[in-house]
Amino acid sequence: MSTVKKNISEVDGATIRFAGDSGDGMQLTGSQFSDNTAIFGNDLATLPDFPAEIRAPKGSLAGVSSFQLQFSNKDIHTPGDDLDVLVAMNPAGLKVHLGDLKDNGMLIINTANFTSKNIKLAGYDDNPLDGNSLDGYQVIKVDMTKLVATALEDLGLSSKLKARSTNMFALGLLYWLYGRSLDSSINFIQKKFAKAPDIVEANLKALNSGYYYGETLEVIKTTYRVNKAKFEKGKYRNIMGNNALALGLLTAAQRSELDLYYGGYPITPASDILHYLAQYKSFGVKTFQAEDEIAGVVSAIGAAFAGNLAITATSGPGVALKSEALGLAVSTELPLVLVNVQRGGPSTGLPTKTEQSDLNQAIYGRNGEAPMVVLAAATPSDCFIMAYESCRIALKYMIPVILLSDGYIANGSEPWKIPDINTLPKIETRIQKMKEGYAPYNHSNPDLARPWALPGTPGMEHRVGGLEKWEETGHVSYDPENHQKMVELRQRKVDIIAKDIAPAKVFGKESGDLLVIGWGGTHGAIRSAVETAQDKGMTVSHLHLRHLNPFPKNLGELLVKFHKVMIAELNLGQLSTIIRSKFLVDAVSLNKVQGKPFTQTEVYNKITKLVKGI
Amino acid sequence: MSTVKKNISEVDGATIRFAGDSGDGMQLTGSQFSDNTAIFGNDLATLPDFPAEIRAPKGSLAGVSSFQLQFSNKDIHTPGDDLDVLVAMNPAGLKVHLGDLKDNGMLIINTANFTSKNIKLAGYDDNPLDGNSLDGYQVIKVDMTKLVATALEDLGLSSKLKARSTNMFALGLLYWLYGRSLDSSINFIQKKFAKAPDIVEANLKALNSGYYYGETLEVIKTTYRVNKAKFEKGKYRNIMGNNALALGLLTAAQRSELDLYYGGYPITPASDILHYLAQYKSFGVKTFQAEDEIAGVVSAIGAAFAGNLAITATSGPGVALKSEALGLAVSTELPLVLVNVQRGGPSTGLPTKTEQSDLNQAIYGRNGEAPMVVLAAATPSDCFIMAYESCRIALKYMIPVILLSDGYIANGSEPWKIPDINTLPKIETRIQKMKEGYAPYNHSNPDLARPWALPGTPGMEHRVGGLEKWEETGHVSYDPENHQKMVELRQRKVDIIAKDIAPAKVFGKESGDLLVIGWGGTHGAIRSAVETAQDKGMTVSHLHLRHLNPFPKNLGELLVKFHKVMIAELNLGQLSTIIRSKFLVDAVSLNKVQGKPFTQTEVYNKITKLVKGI
Amino acid sequence: MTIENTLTRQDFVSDQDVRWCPGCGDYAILSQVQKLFPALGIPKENFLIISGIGCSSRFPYYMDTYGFHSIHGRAPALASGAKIANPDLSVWVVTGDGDAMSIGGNHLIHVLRRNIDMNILMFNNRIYGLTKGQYSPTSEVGKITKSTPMGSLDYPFNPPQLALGASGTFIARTIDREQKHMGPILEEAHKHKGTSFVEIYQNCNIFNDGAFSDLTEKETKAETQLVLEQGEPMIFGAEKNKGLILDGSNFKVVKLGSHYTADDILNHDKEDKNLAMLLSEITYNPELPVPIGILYQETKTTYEDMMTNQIEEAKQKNESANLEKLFSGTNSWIVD
Amino acid sequence: MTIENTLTRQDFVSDQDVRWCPGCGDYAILSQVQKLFPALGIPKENFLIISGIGCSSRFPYYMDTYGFHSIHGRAPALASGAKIANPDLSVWVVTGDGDAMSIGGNHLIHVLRRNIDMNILMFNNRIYGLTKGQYSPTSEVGKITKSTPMGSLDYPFNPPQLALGASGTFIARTIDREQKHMGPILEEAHKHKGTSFVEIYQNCNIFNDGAFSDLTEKETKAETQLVLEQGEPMIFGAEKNKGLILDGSNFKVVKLGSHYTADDILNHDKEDKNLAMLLSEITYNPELPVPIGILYQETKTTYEDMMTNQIEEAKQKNESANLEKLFSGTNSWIVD
Ligand SMILES: Cc1ncc(C[n+]2csc(CCOP(=O)(O)OP(=O)(O)O)c2C)c(N)n1
Ligand SMILES: Cc1ncc(C[n+]2csc(CCOP(=O)(O)OP(=O)(O)O)c2C)c(N)n1
Ligand code: SF4
Ligand code: SF4
Ligand SMILES: [Mg+2]
Ligand SMILES: [Mg+2]
Repeated sequence: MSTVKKNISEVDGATIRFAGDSGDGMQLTGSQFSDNTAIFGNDLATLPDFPAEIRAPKGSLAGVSSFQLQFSNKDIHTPGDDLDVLVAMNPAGLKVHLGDLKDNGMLIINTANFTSKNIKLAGYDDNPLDGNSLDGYQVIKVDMTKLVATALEDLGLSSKLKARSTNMFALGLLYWLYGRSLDSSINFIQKKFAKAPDIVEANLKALNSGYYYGETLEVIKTTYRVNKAKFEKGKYRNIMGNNALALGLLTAAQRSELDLYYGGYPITPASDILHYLAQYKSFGVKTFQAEDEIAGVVSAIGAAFAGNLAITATSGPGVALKSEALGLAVSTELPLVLVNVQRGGPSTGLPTKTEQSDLNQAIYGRNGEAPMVVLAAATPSDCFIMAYESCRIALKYMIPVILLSDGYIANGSEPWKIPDINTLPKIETRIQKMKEGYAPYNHSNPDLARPWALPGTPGMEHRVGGLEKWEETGHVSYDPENHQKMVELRQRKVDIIAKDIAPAKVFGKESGDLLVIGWGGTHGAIRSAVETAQDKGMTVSHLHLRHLNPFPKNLGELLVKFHKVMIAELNLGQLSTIIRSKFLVDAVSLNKVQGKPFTQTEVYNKITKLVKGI
Repeated sequence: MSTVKKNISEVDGATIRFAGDSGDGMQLTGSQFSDNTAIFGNDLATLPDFPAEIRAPKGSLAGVSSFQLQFSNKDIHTPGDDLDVLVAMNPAGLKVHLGDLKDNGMLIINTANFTSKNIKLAGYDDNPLDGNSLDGYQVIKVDMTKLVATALEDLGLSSKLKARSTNMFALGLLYWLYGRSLDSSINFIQKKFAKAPDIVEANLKALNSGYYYGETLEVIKTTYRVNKAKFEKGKYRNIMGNNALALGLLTAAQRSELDLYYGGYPITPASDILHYLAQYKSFGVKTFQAEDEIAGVVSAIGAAFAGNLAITATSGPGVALKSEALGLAVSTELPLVLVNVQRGGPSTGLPTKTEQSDLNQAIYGRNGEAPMVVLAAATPSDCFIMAYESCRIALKYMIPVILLSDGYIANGSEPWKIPDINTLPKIETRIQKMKEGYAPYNHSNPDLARPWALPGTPGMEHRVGGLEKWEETGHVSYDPENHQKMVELRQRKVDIIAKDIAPAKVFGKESGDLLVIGWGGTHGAIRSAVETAQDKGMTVSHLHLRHLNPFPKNLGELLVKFHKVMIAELNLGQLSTIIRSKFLVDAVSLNKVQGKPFTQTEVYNKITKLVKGI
Repeated sequence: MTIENTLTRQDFVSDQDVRWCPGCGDYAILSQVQKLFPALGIPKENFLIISGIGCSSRFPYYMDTYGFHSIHGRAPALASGAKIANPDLSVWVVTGDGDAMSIGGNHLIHVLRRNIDMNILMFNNRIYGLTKGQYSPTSEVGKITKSTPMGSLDYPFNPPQLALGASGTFIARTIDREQKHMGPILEEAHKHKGTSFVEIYQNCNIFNDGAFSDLTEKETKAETQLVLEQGEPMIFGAEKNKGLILDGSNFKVVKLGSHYTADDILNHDKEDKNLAMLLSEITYNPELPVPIGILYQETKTTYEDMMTNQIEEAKQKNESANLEKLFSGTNSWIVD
Repeated sequence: MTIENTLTRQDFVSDQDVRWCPGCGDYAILSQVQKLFPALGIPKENFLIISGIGCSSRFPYYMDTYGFHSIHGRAPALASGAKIANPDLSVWVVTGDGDAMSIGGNHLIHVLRRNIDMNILMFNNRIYGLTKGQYSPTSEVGKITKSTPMGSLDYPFNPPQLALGASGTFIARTIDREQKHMGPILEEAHKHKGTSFVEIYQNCNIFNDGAFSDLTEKETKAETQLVLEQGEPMIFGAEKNKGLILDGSNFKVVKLGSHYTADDILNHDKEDKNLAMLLSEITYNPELPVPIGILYQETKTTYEDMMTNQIEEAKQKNESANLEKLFSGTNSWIVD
């Protein structure tokens, strides 16, 4: 095979997607490309997407698994809308994803899987590779499976095992297309399969043959280069939201010199938090896989009473089960962090898809007046910061905190500037060791935090519980005035935290035609859309809320400086309801409930409409 | 003993309260007086109040149990604010309740219990019967215990058993004071203790001696008469809210020709609903005391799928536990009625006290977009109507419904005009028996109800579940657009019901200075206060909401016709948040969170302030 | 209720694609159930299959009858309500080791004590499949999984023993790969009036492959399986030359031959609860074979039959269940 | 951890009024616990008493040490977290038959299998006290209560049997009225490393008065109680003239005298699980006496000890548990 001379084109960025059957290893391929891209120095954002089944029927539309990433030499915020390159490993992958490929975009196809059975399973009448339905794209048809089989001829592996390396071929081809080094993946393969040298060899050969295949490929005339993005100086890594979140919790435990206790029950997409924390045993982390979500949170409340930094993580259905116990945490004023990695609802809903529809539940979903602090992380790396912030607030104020994440940022990744631990805010605790002046429900400090007297401390024996209690003594009380006082106190405990959180800051001008408000994982799409709108001269600003209860103190002032307010969220308007009620502004909603993040185009279009409508 | 001639004074009404130790039988005494009053023909409203303990320490403040009622020859709505008569059976009862007695009100005291131990337990330094702290009241000191002991001398009962009849003495005395016949209580005693003739005799003797003691009592110069109130023609009984609620459910089952299935777990103050329903076995009612609240509601969902009218009842903590399953009911679009008899929160809170703080939970307390229909009963007898209405909506629209009641109306009672069953609205069900045109998630009818195809029906085999599903077929679907469609459909299913509920009607003028909005068990206090304000010439109207989701269609129009809107509720402003958000009106809140209903004075005072403030 | 057997296996195959991993043990169980149902003489519309959440719990979608894929752990409670609401249904619960014994443990033990007539098939793969491989309450101590990188710390439940402790009335065990054994066991479970608990060892070839290979591999299974047959001696081994005897209150394996004959070997009696307890105890003991078959069966009136009787009795006592009378209570009055 | 015994009973009496009904069996248990704690050589601040909801669950308020009155059914889970968080605490769970076996059944069986070191005292009055008298999962069939005016339909749990089925490692029973019996049992429960489950029959004189009167009345109790003593023959009766033998795998009562002597009678061995199973079975059998004492005890490493070991091991392997290293992962890069 002779190599073919190519043009090299410098571009600002690209959006690519790998799509194939659940068994085709697309998640691995995508995350390999992401790590490589991160190390190379681009900014990037990723969007993995996979079915709720472990393995949906092979070749079926339901079984398609995909991984998208955008990378750029600029600061970017989303995994991108339309695709520059789509890798389709089978007909179902093509069917599901072709619609997102740009006109004249590159379509790389593993022809080996275009059997008549697969074609039928994907719902095509005829082979889409025949006919002209793919005109308008740069179609690269490669029988990857066969090429891999040939490359691995000498290895004594079954043909099934050989075929398993096909994804590495695709990865190699893409590395070639973007002029990348293979090193990061070579390292990875060597480590991952260390115990099976023949598998290492198979994967490396497949990877290489994909790379070199590119050089011989005549149809691709141009390869691309995306230069490094400008990052602040520092050490970076590519990180997924759940990983960052687990590290944030651990860091808070280390900084507060408390043992971290995690009690929880596995549930998609939160389970990885447990998996990560379970790896941190050398830091003294205790993970307890409980019998259910209730035991998870209740055991954490027990651990909090006993003096650990207590954490539980789950997703919406699990929060529902925990809601009775959350009331107990509110009533006993114990520090506790509950993480909700949101997924599509209601009920079991769309377990592997993203959504922001548990905000109401976080704010209102308990019996009685049971206010809780609610925070939300904006991006994968922000999960670190907000996890740390959640622990800080819980410990300083002796209060339970809900941290909202979502499936999109939990599994998505981006470059993370590794923080200097010493620059993180200090974490205060309320541990009291001196008997003097001790009363279990003494709230006389300005933070309204009651003392944390840990079992084992002499002289501070006391009882807590879920019945109403006298202020100060904590004894059970059915007194009417005291109840009113305590209900108001618990509300004030939340409200008062507003003084201790960063004021809201708009991105863009401080006044103008339109303020777009968002929260949680939609940060990237909204920011990108607002940037575009600003570039086009619209006076639009973006306000991203990471503290949802209490709101930053200045929120009300900011709102009134804009002609219109739009609230964009992946639900039917939950933040909107709260803001409307609180500030009586006629905010317009942009809602989407499709198990998918906003595209920046969707947000941009709505912005345009509203701004033009003035 | 010679009888003393008294004056008889006709009054419009009276508010009386019996107060004593938990063991003193105050609840029985109060309900006997209520039944007697009802049969006599007064309008009345009651307010029982008892500790969370079965028996709190004898003589302690925590152990005080009381029963208040107002009765009148007019239409009344509350158990009254200030007391005309307070019966205090012990020092603790005096201590807790004296503050509510009107100036110059009558204070009847059982001196026997004013031992130095009890006086100390009640927190008095000295015997309050000595000194002048009771000046300003008409104090009637009676050694009831001794008088009863004397009256029962001939009976071979232990002195402990004799003392148990003391409450009947007090009852007899009050009957005398208001010129009542003893018949209803004589009947009651004879039935209740039919198996213990000596106890019957003891109680009857005590009752009689109380009555005749009145006649000999010199200090009481005047007795009172409260004439019958004007009621519509018909058959009446006195009824408690939980009893009315159970009857409403049963009636709906009978009218819809479905078996009633109740799955639930005991919890104060909802347990009585289970107790009542368990007595209706002869109507084919099936009650299942489950292992917990989750099993209670989930078994009801199973029963709904299998074709029963499925009910579960609980209080706030139980709703929290049920919230995951409620999402399943929303997703499977099955008819289900959940009753929440609210109590003081958060957490275990004030289990025997009333509150309205679970509205947020009812509206918002589930993961995902999981809208439910929410209704609220206004008075004890309205529990019948709203229970029936809840079933009607659930069955007609194939939708789960939450019915809110509260401890106050659940245990309170009032005269109930027994309805003619045939005049109640018809109940439609969606049972489908013909295979033609059947699809499990067909929503083509204008009510957006899917068909109810019951297991056992040939040809309509189908599967339901909590995963998102295709419209029509009900098959599992992860399709983005379909998800959006289904989320919106489930919201519309709730919204559309607005067309089928009574429009909101204001009490008073249709426009004016102030509209007072309330919901649930505060109806009476608000209505009374508004009546008073109207009598005093203020243009204030009252709007009571029984449908909270969806709201009556005309709510928005009504609001804007008033200069001010005030929302009164026993929480920190939950309905207020919703109305502010939905209609962007700057509603003012009147909130109280003390485990007690509003007094009409509290509401009236706030009205005056707002009206004068214009 | 019974009809002529015109139904075939195909009548119970739904139009939904089966979404388990290739090679998953669940397929074999599905196939057995689809084979059994048409043979039971029950109209197809009278079956109701209820599941929780898990790979196993996808089961109802693949059966063409009434089905309910509920929420995690709650299937026994949902089935209780459905059966009480309509006792004519043949109710089947399909659940996993996590669904039934972790989050759903309480409902499981309560339905067992109540003896509501239903058949609970617990697919025990000793792992959480659907959430991609955490240990379950039936995983052995020290299990390395995603959530226990250094090995799990919890002692596992012994499912038949837990069921016995909860007063279950039908307790059996079978294995995905033992199709011939499974069929009759499922049929007996169906016939049993009351709650039938069937533990089915099921291989999850993705996250816990080979968990039961000792019991299923040709080379070993004769030595490791103790196939219980009512009234028969507990003999096993490729050469049928080993048997169980009682040594005090513990089992001991003996060789048949010079010292012991078949007559010395303990006979299985599924109605002997104490024997069942002994049998349930040997699940995790590597020295002893693993019993499969019906460990225990007991006849007890079902909950729903008692309820029906009570309702009948109430109706008879109170012949004219009269709403108006109930409304009036004992203290009504007339205003006219 | 142990200190000189300077504590007295009074040190554990809190300043809160006890709010149980006069005559309630709970008083006797409180009194025993207040007597026991100062004798254990543990500093007062190292006790932690955790309860759920119910009359019994008011217990922590009356003890002057650390306490947590949690929510209904969840005490074992809360206690698990507290004990894992601080293994130095002496953790006691106080719960009722409804709290532990109805809503809390799942947590109970899971803590039992995990063997976390705590002492669970279940006050079994066979009724829901606090909610004013509904039947509980330990009420006998046919019980007339507020929620079952025609009698309850559910077969009750047999608590020790359920605990055994859940792999409990210490299972005992005692009676509120048997103060001399209760004290030592509670002390043994305390000494046991692992989860100790103690069922305490407790009279609710308001809603289920006399539920255990056969067992507590002077006239009958010698005939109805079987007081288990380790290694001793199972003899009972006012004249100590009755004993238990095994008939197949069932108990039989025999008279001592001509036919049988004490030597023929079964000796109690609390380490014999199969015997414990047989003993647990006779709870509701009117022909046989009710066993009280330690039915079963087994030595097994506790969950929290295993966890401590794992953490130690991890720390040793990874001596410098270094956050920065962890942050960097395997694929970091430097921008400068
Ligand atoms: C309330 C709730 N918690 C957690 C989950 C996540 N979840 C789904 S299935 C499952 C466990 C599955 O294990 P098992 O029951 O053994 O079934 P298998 O997949 O092994 O067949 C878990 C934890 C959920 N769906 N709902
Ligand atoms: C979530 C929840 N459900 C129900 C209740 C009501 N409740 C309180 S105690 C109790 C049962 C008490 O019975 P038991 O545990 O036997 O304790 P006892 O009062 O008999 O000591 C119930 C049902 C509650 N407090 N919380
Ligand atoms: S993950 Fe395991 S149990 Fe689930 S379908 Fe795959 S093989 Fe079966
Ligand atoms: S109700 Fe029963 S258990 Fe509760 S305090 Fe009274 S006697 Fe004791
Ligand atoms: Mg499993
Ligand atoms: Mg009890």
